[in-house]
Amino acid sequence: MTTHWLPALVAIPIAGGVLVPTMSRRWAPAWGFGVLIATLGVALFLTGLLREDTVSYAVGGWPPPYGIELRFDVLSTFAVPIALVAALAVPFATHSNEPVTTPEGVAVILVGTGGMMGFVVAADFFTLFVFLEVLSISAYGMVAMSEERGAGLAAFRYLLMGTVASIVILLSVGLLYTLTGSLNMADVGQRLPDGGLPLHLAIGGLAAGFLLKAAVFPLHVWLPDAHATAPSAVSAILSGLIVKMGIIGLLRTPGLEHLHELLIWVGAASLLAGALFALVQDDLKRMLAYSTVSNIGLVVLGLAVDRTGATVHILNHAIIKASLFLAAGAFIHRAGSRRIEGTGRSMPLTTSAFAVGGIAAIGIPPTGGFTGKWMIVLGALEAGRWGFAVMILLGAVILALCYARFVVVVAFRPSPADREGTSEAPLVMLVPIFVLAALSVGVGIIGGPFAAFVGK
Amino acid sequence: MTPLLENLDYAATVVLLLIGLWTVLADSNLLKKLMGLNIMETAVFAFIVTSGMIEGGAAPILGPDAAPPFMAPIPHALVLTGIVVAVSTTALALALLLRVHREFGTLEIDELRKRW
Amino acid sequence: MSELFDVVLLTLLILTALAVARARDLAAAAILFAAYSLMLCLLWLHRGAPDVALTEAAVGAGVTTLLFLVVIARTSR
Amino acid sequence: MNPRLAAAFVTGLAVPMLAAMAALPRHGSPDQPIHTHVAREYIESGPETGNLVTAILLDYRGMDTFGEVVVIFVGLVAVLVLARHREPALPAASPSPIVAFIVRLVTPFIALFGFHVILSGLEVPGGGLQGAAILGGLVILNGFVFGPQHARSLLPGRLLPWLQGAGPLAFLAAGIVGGIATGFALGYPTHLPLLHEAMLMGVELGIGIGGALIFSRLYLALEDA
Amino acid sequence: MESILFEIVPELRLHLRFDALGVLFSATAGILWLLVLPGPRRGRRYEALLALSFVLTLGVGTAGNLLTLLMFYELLSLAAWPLIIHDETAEALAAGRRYLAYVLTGAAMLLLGLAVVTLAAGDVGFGTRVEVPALGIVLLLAGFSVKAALLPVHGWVPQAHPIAPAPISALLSGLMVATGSFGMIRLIQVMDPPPLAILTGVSALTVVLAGVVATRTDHLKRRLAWSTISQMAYVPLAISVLDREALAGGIVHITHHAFMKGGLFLCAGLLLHHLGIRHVSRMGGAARRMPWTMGAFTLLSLGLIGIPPLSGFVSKWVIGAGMAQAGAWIPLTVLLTGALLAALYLMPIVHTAWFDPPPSEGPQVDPPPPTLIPVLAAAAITIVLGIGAALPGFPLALARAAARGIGG
Repeated sequence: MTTHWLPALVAIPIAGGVLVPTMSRRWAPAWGFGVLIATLGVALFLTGLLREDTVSYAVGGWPPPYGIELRFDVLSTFAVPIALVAALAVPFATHSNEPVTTPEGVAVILVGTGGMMGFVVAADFFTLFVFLEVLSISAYGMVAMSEERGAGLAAFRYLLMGTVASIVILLSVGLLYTLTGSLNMADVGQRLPDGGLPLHLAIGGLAAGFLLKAAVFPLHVWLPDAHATAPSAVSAILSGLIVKMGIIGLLRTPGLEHLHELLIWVGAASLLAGALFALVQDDLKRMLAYSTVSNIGLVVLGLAVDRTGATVHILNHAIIKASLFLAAGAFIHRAGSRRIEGTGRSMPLTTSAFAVGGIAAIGIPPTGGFTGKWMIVLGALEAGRWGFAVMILLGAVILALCYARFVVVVAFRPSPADREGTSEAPLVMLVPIFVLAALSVGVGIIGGPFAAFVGK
Repeated sequence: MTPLLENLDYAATVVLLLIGLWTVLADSNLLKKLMGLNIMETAVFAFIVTSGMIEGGAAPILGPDAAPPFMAPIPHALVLTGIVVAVSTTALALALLLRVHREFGTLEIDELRKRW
Repeated sequence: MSELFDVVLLTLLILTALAVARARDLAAAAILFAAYSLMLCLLWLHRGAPDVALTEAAVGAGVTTLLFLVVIARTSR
Repeated sequence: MNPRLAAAFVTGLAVPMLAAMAALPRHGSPDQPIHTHVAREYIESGPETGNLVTAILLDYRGMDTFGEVVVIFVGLVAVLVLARHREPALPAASPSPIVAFIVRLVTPFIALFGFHVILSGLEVPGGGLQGAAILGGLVILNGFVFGPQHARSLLPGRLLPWLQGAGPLAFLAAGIVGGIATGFALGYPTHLPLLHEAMLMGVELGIGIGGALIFSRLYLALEDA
Repeated sequence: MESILFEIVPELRLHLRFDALGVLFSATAGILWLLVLPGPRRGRRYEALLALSFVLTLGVGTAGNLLTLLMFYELLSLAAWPLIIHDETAEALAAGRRYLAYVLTGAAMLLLGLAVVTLAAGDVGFGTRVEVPALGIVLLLAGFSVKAALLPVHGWVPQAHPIAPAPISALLSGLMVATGSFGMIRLIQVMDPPPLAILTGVSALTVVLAGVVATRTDHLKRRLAWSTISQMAYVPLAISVLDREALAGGIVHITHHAFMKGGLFLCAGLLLHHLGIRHVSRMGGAARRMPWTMGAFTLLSLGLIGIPPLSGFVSKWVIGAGMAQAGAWIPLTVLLTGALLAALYLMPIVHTAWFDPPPSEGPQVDPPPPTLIPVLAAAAITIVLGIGAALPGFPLALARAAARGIGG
């Protein structure tokens, strides 16, 4: 089936982003929010269409493999959380004084969202690379939006490592093109030679590049500084969405089964390392960043044992991690600085949303985090990989202690004397937090049918 | 090793790529790292362009006197897009470097590690 | 496939890249980088890729190097 | 990472990569997949005359070029987000009269050449982006010689935010018009040659002007970041 | 009567089901929660979480399959954590961390066990028996024993009880620990467990050692905490005997123990609140100052020891009869030593409270009615359940009905 809404999914946010700089600072966030809600509508419509049949679109009228094909398949349903989190992040940021809601800031977010849309629907390796660059550059820009000293350096290190990854990915795409003569994913998949060093170099290169973009241990060193110094609204986009693009790229890599053994070990290492690093952090946003590394590790491990479980987990985790970062942002906003001890006392709603998000991040049954984790544990057991199943649960225990520690810091420590007057977060911050927290539980409750839909 | 002599062009691009990678990893100045990054990018573009070459091939410009065999045109289109991607990443990186310099006063890593 | 001219150009290219990597002074490195881009442009011109050569010259040697020089000027003062 | 360790890592990496390169199909051999699969289709059934690369850039793989134009736009916007600190640009040293004269003399010709490259992209090597780089380089040259304020005066004033997005906007227009004319976004209608030419020309101009303004603003943003 | 709810994971659905065991457990939870409600106001957060924990305990009671049971079980542990560290002292926070570490590791073991079981038998409902690999059952039993506070993993109980506010300690002892045993009973309801020598040994050891440590602990709440560990170990002991009558005794013991230990903790809370007494050694003459409270305390202690007319005796008698019937002599001796130890660590408290001279004369300071009534009610319930044990509809009857449903 083909529909004009598929290219529109990519065009709307980009058009919105291109037009934003012509507006005044007052109207930019409202315009951004409107464009993103429209994109969310298109994404939901396309997901509805997907139930009957995969939606594919030949750009320019040239049928694949000659022209570029856009394809809306199960992985592309990631467009829904992308549009949702981005749409909620823009109003959330109107309160922070950081330049997130200047016309240029909103343009970066909108074009970044467009880049992500293009990335998830591209069915052509080079188009995938180009939109990967669009979302990466907007990600580097997002990190640099913070007024904090050192944000520039964190953004530069992220850019350096991210671009090296992109270079390796482009080299691999070039190699695949040399080996198969075509760039269309399905076509390349069929024409792949069945072995040979160039093929392994290409697949290894793609995997390594995407693993770095997904901040999997040991290639994660850029993530903590970048996500901690970025403004909170933007950290939600970075940690919830942009890190997942690496995983979606990995899922698009042909011939991944050659690397299953590697993925299992790298995933398990990232799972444990992320959790242990998170345990020793004393800053909330750095802890959340390392918790992302841990959950991404779980997903990479899941890729090798139960692909559907991994896909379900990144979809749920996007919403969960976004709500956690927004809650953290609300605490920091009310505390006026990164020292957020005791701010939760006068912010019961935000604290409870943070607690629900924490429970979901750990993966306790009714919440979204459990569905994916459960399927991956089952997959690991079926594959006879007992050690890894135990590691997944151990990681969850460590993460639980991390989140508990910060619930204590936020809600059980006395707040310093000078900050008596803190009150609940403003409504424009609370609504996004609660929408995302409610969704992270709602997604969990419909876990079964949702996994069946993803597994189709 | 004889096939390597035939694919000398590919080998050259790999050498360029590795020189760039070495600069990115080893150089202590952030601006030099950025130059290393650009060298890596141009190396990959060189690889893609040479992969499209054909013996005695003419430029993919169809005209009255142009005769086949032609170079594969797709690599050229890819590299054109790649170069633009490279320049925009570099421009953003340079802007970030200016901010780093304004905040820390230096672009040398050893100094930066001390001051941050 | 590679005649003598190409081989010479390739080796020169690699030598320039090494020069850029080794150069300590930033301005010198930027100028060497421009030379590197122009040499790449020459290689592609000779190998029958005019579009790419023109782009590499205009964007690589032109805009990128100029931006490098601007930043070097602003950070050295 | 200290240089020796990096050198060891890089040489370690060299061995498998060079081996892989050796294992690739012989360089330049006509029967390798690149020449026998998609490329042959373009060469044989493609347009009879004109620059095949630009045809691919705009027609066959229009989405890539759309992405490319969006990339430089997002690069600019990200830099502008950063360049919020309006430090006064350093006053340019007054240029020697010879340089000033030559640049003032040459500028219009380079501008003309730039536009020529933009518009002639369909027939001869060149195209929107190459022209944009030339025009951008020209503005930067004037900035170097006469100072950023002079370079800014070369750019349009109120229309700048609109024109800097000319690239993506041109593609969006081509997408919609192509969608209506051929049923597929970014499709160039072969049955309406006049519209076909006009669309191609319009997109090339969009990329060229948009690109030139973006390169110039990137330079100006770096000047007073 | 049961209802199948959402399918939260492929092929596994949430499943609520009312059966004898579930009704008994939920009723006990309901009544104990009523006893615990009155008392000084402790802020919105406390009340909200108290209500949430109550709902979750009901969920544990009415869970229809293993997944739902584990879900409510884990959520209950997490909801109880902020209640335990309610006083926000450094000591409380440390105890809270220890509690979380224990409980979360237990939850991890349970989840692994659930995965193994689901792989073998799909959705494990509590209606039909299933064939399951031994590893799965061992993992599940180990997971439940963390909260049932069997010996190696009991560490969190003696630390969490003293620092938690009195009503929470009452709930912790009365019900939270009981959910562990409740889980074990649900397990053997559908799976035929592997040779239970380990379970018998561990629970026997727990009964004896915990009892001995209780006799030597001076801190009143900590002594009661050790007493909970010892008393609640009766249930796994009864399970391991695999006799229907002993199992019924174990089930009814959960209910009786909940009211008795809950009442005792409430008394301890009143003593601390009105007389500032924390340690048994300083309880001399407390009865003269607070006759009603100490009266209830004494009666509850007697019930706990197992003196005939009270409910404690009933549950021990039924368990003993079951063990004798199954010829399990060692568990029977352990049962009796447990009762003896109970006397050893409860009677001295009663003795010092009534007969030792009070350190300083003072007016009678019995607590105002709203906080006194729960304690007296607990004592009354102990008496009523004791005397009316054989009546239909009483816990014993329900327990026997539940035990009949369980094979083995």
